[in-house]
Amino acid sequence: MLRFALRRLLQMIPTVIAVSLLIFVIFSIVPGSIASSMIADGRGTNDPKLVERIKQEFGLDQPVHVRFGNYAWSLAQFDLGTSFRTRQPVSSMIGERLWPTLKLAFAAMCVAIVIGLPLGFIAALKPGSLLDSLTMIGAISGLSLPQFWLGLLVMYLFALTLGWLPSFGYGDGGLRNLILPALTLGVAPLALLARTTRAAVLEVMNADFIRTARSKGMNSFRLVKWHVVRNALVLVITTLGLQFGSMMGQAVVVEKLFSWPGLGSLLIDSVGLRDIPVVQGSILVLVLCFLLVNTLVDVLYAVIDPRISHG
Amino acid sequence: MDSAPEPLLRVEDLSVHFPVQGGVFNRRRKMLRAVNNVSLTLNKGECLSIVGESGCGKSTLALSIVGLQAPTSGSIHFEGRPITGKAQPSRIERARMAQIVFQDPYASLNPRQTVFTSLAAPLRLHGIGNGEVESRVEEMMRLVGLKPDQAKRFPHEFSGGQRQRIGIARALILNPKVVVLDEPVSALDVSIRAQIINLLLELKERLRLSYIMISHDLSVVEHMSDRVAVMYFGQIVETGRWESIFANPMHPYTRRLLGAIPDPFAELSGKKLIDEAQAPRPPSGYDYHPQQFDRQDVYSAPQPSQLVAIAGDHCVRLAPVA
Amino acid sequence: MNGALLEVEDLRIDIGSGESRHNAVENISFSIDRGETFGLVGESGCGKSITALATIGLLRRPLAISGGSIRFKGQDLRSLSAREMRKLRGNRIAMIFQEPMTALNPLSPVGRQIAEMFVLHQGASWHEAERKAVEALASVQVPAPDQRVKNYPHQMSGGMRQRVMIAIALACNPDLLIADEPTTALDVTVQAEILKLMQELCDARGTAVLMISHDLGVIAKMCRRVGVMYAGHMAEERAVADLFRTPAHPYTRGLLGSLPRLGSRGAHGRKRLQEIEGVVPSIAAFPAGCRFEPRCERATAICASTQPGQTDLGNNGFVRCFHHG
Amino acid sequence: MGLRFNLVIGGVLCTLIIGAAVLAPWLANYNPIMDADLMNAELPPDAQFWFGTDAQGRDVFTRILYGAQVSLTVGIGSQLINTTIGLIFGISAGYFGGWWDDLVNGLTNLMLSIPSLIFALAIMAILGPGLVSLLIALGLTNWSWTCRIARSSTLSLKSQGYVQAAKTLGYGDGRIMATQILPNLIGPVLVIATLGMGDAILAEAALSYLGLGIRPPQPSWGNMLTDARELIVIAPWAAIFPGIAIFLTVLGLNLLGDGLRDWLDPQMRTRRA
Amino acid sequence: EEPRSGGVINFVAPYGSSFSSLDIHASAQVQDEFWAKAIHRSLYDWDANESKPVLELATDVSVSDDRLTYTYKLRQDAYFHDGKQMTADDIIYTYTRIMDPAKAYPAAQYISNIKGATEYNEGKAKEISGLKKIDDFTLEITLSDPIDPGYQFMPNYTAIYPVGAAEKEGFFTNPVGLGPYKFAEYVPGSRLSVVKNDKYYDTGKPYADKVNIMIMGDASARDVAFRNKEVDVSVLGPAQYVAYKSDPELANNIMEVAEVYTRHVGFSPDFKPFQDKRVRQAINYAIDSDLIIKRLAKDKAYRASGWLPVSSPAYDKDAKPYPYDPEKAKALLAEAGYPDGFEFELTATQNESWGLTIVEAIIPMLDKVGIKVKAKPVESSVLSEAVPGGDFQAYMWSQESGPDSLTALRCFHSKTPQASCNYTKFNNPDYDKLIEAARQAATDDEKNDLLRKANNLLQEEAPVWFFNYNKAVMAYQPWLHGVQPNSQEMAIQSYEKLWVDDTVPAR
Ligand SMILES: Nc1ncnc2c1ncn2[C@@H]1O[C@H](COP(=O)(O)OP(=O)(O)OP(=O)(O)O)[C@@H](O)[C@H]1O
Ligand SMILES: Nc1ncnc2c1ncn2[C@@H]1O[C@H](COP(=O)(O)OP(=O)(O)OP(=O)(O)O)[C@@H](O)[C@H]1O
Ligand SMILES: [Mg+2]
Ligand SMILES: [Mg+2]
Repeated sequence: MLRFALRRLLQMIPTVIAVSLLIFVIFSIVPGSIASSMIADGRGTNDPKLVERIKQEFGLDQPVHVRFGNYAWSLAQFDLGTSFRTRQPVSSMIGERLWPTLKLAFAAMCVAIVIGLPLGFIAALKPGSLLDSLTMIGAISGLSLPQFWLGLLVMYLFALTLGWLPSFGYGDGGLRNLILPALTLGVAPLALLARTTRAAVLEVMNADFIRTARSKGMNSFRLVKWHVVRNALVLVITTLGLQFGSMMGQAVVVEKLFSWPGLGSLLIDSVGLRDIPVVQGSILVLVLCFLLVNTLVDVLYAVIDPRISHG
Repeated sequence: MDSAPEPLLRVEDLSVHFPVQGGVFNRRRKMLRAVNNVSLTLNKGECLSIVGESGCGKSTLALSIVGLQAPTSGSIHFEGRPITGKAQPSRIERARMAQIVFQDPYASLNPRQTVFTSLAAPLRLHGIGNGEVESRVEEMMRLVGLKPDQAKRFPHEFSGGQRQRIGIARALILNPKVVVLDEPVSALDVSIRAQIINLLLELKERLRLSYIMISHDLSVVEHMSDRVAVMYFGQIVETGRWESIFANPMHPYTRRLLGAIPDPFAELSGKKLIDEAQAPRPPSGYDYHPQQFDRQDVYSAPQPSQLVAIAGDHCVRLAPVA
Repeated sequence: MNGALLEVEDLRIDIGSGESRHNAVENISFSIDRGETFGLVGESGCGKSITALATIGLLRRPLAISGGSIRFKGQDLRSLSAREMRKLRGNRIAMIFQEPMTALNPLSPVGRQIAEMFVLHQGASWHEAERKAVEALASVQVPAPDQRVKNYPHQMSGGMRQRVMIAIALACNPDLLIADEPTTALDVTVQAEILKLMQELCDARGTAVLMISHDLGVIAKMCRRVGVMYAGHMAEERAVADLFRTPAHPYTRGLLGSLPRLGSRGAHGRKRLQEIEGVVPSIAAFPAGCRFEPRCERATAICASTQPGQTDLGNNGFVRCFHHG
Repeated sequence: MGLRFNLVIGGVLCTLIIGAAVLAPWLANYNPIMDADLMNAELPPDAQFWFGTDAQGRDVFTRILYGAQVSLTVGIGSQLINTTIGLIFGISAGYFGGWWDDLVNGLTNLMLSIPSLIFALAIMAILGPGLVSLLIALGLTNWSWTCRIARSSTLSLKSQGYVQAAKTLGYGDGRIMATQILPNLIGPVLVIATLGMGDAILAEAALSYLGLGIRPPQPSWGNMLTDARELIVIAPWAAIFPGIAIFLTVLGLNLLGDGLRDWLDPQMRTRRA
Repeated sequence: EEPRSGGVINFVAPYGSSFSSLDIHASAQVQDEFWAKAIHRSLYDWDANESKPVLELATDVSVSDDRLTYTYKLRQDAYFHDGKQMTADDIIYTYTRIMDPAKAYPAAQYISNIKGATEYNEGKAKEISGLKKIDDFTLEITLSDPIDPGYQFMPNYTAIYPVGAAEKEGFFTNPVGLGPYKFAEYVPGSRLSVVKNDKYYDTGKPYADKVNIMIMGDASARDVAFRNKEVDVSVLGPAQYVAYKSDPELANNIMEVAEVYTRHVGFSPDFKPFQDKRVRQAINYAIDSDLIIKRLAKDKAYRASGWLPVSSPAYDKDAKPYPYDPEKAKALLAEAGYPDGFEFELTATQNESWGLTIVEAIIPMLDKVGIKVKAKPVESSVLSEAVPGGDFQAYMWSQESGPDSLTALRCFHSKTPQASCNYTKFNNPDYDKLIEAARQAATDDEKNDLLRKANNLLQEEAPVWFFNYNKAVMAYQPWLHGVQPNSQEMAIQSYEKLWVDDTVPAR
């Protein structure tokens, strides 16, 4: 199992290299620069000398291939470079932001799992029932909402109208501030998970070995516990991992909306201000998170499904 | 007995090995030896049957013959001309040499094409004009016992037996010399089988076809074949004329196979095809080979052995005793 | 105790509901005595499996029993509650399925899947059940059973898996074993081994078997009596020897004639096989009268309009045909 | 939930939206851009302005109708690009295998590992806001699912009798891919594309929110929503109607996609992007 | 009412969703001024009520006759948060650091007017010659130009650090300054908290014990938070302005200020039609600016009657803006040879006050006189690259037009390069003369008079469409007092003057 995990970890390397190359290329041709972002809101005047000096300081006056060389070389040493804007090491800036993002993502995932999984299960065990129909209508609806719109709605509802929860921000890092953004971010994966689970359970329920189990004289409870759960999980777990990726992307919107101090808002700010090293670093870290989670999922998969680890 | 006529198809020392999946970081690639040094000949107008247990490489061999599977080593000659390796003819050319009929009548027809399209497209591909195409399709439909106007339909509108007829029609539409039949009746209902078997035999006579038939149903094999080759783990262990194989099976595997057939009439009359107590002894200096195989062994090379002629062209794979 | 172990009478199974309701199986009657092996043959889709599933109470939507009775040891199974039925199932009536590949849970070691039977029906602890599972595996002649119990299904060959299925089915010494094409997916040589094993085990335990197959050879080898099904009807039910010697139903006769017989080419030269023209009707388009009528060479007007009743042929056999003989 | 339900409701919703988009010039009473009368700004819904007016005094109903054109263009256009790329890569990779397959596989994994919204964001940053950029950005980001499905289906189709037969009959590889494999992929690919259209419309809204959407004054539901977001207290209709329009459209597409999937292949239920 | 000490203020930083770093010299974002204003002090400060720079860290200044040398008497009661007393060395250290040749600190633009600063920055000198320490509390600064140093040394970006601080480990995670509040905690991307500095030199201040500066870029989220009483202030956009004004609960606590930004559409001199003054004027006539201000900006702006904003000392109260007169516009266009109009591309950002929202409104208006406008939306950092680079036909922007009027109008001097701030490459000899004269003017009145004339000339020449000067609006909770009308940037408040009464909710 350890070998398997290691192998999967090693397989991440080419993807990471390719991603870093891709984002370097993209952001080396993006218009605008850190210098121009400084006067973007019309404050102050453009100081061409300052622009020159900034370019010099950050090596932006060098040709692309030299810059790429430097970038690749520092990456190889696990150095994400220095922020144009703050002159801090990118890694430390990301370090500060990573935990809130992960917290948010995992909280959203928890929302999705804790609600979506059982809902999908129940719906599948009583296909065609009212609960099933409601769950599925709800799930499809959940997948059809623009996220920032939903965020605004919950904000108005839970914070403004009901006054139960703070509407924004990180607070002291506690649960109260986490709930609304996590809910907003979690709705789509929740809906998807409920659907996937339902489909997976239905598929398993139709499998031949379930018929075998029934022929043993098992009641439904044991049938589900002994034979359905694990098999359905195998089918669900992949969705979970992939969902994590698109959630990392959606986090950008949700973090911005809720002023959540995560990697997503750092990324958006940095794109706007053309703080390229931070942009590159943030994307790389997001991708890395995604890959790690999916590696974890693969390992989990292998733990649950002996066919993978033995094969 | 001097210069034997060149057989229609000659398979020589053919091996097909499959690399077993290994990742980018897993350099150690195992080889699954699906077919090992198989040599066969098929004469004109003959039906050669290949029998053997599941996974022994029958289909792989068949696919190599029709050019769907590149051999790892060895060669195949058609009318004396090599059709593997460098001298390989183009697909178009090859299409007129050998065609194949598949086991599963449901998967063997494109569900999105009408039967007419399935039959006509290859004709057009081979440069046959429109007018002729239609008459050829019509003729072929009749030949396999279907009504020509049924050609307008889609495969799902046909029963399994009818689909198999269409599959046969498609295989024959280019007038190939050799037809490979990969378990042509095993997926069919019992009451339909006889129709297809009769049809195949009829067509063979009428069109002077040569068959290579793969089957695990020995009663069908006996009924249809001229010669039989028994395959076991990628190798041919016994081959000969059908009379000789069914009357005097030599190799332990052949005997086991024959002994295992549940034949209703034999079953009821208490007659046994094989007297297992009376296994014929191999000629001196040889032993049967291979006797026992482990599933793992498909990855390693078999021990040295050879096909030894017992009587006429009845050969058995034997290993020299050390 | 007298009377048959299993008596199925006029069983009727419908498929779908409302508009799209069709009859799948009708007028199925047969009985199995204790320790007897009863065979059911017929082509694919004729209703063998659903008959078997109905017997063990596992029909699921859209299929449902719509008539007739199934009596097991004199008790009408249709009147039992779900709970009572579960007690019987696996314990007194067990079943083996066709596909050994998919009939076992791929994520559970085979030992556990056998052990479940002891936990379910004998109230054994898991520990005890696992121990018994080793014995059960040994009884189906799996070598090194104490190692094999830990294996997952994908680590076993088809034959081995089918042995595991047999071990599960026979774990609680059931009175009736339903074997739905237990060897169709296997090689002939493996099939012979499995059939032999089944025969030995059932004989030793006095287990009655309902053997389903489309292979007449298997039926002839295993069974004393056989029912021939065609398109949801029982065409003919006979002692095996009678059936092969004097097939009564035109379908049975056609079937036997269409089989190439081993050795006959050697003796008589190659003869053209007898054909049954046409194809099996689809479930939505069963003929109103005799279901074999469209393909039958002896068919007359009455065949098209009226369903033939059972004609007794003696020796506990019957045929459903106006023109049998 | 019955298969009918999904298909019917989804189909009705989608037909309505397409109808709205196509018939916009006839259904709308105003010009979506030029009929801006600031004197009429932020009027609540009434007989004249069915959905009220926005901050510019433009008829929200009119703009939603024209916005449907943009949303559908974004949805359909980006999916056309996605599907084409996905099919070309997926079929060829599955069919030829070998190093090309490895390469395509690597590329798909790469695309999957970058959250698509972020990738689209990056492309939009290069190209600048606008419909064409949006089509490119969304068209380049989500083809990996199509590619995966196409590849795996091709792998299984490749060994089907009729594809093999086509080879023995002398068909060239290109012809086989085009006539034997492609037609059999249409179903699943259509499903993915339908679901993808919904995702693209949502992505347009998200990108608009991040300031990288459609060029105003051209109305798109995303930029209408973004613009009206701050009006929600004083002119909620300007935000509510575009929100509902997005919701219903995406819902319709999702239902349709689901319905199609169930209808085409019950086995596909667990696979979902 | 007597200011009350104690309590916690929840302030907002509404201009983005993060701070750059805790090194204010390295920043150019207003967003960073929110915390810098709490922690740091610069040599001068802005007097919001008087609208002019005043001495902050010095008690007295004397000016040489050539108006180049300023001698500051520094205050002796200023202590850094770490207890060190502020001396002339700290200021010299700070200004030298800002000019660091190895770094490109944005703040350098304010310091570069000191004599020798540029040489030092380019590595040609070992120190800045214009900075001279007379004694610990006397500092002499020599400028290279006779300009008002108040504007130069006032920005928060030129905050004074203690000597050697920036080289010390941990300074930028725990910054030390002279301000009324001490750094307490920073949650990147979310909040920065400061606590009262008991040793602040302005005795009795600050009042509140703690200030939390919440980073809240999203206006609607801010709105919810404000209504939810989670934050004490909120900067309002036009829509919210209307909503708050009409809400009896909120209407009483709104502070409005004329800020020093001029929103305009600049015309490229390289685009043929715009070379004709009549075309530029026609556009000014063709747009109903008042209507836009009223309906779109919701009166959250002042109609522009030239370049200099309302709060500018040189603002001409009698100047009339271009009236809305489409007929005249058409006539002018016809005169200029464009009777059928023409088409141009207008580069603008997403901004609701000076971006696409406005562009959307002028498209139909210009359409009526035959001018077709194609909007070209860009990100703000792209706009600010395109405009100085001359890569536009027309652009819409908001440009700082104060607080120093001379600096603002010098942007239209022909010698000012386009890359700097003469984005429309304005070139008018009469105008240049007026500016030169204003530079040399002896008194403020004389200077303002000249600037007024220049401003009016600019209006006549119409290098831009004069849209509006923004009105900043800040809502504050009823318990918050001491909010100042800071025309330079409304949201940047002197925290030490803010206090909360006892109705503040518990925090
Ligand atoms: N493309 C392939 N890649 C890897 N292994 C293959 C491939 N094709 C066949 N094999 C393996 O080669 C062996 C022989 O396969 P083949 O299909 O020829 O058997 P067969 O005799 O036709 O069996 P059956 O009677 O079940 O059809 C099997 O173990 C099979 O798994
Ligand atoms: N779950 C189901 N849903 C719909 N139709 C079914 C279902 N199960 C069986 N049927 C139909 O009922 C009929 C009888 O099926 P059954 O499985 O009993 O046939 P069989 O005789 O066992 O065939 P085979 O030899 O192929 O196993 C068939 O026509 C089949 O299509
Ligand atoms: Mg095969
Ligand atoms: Mg069956």
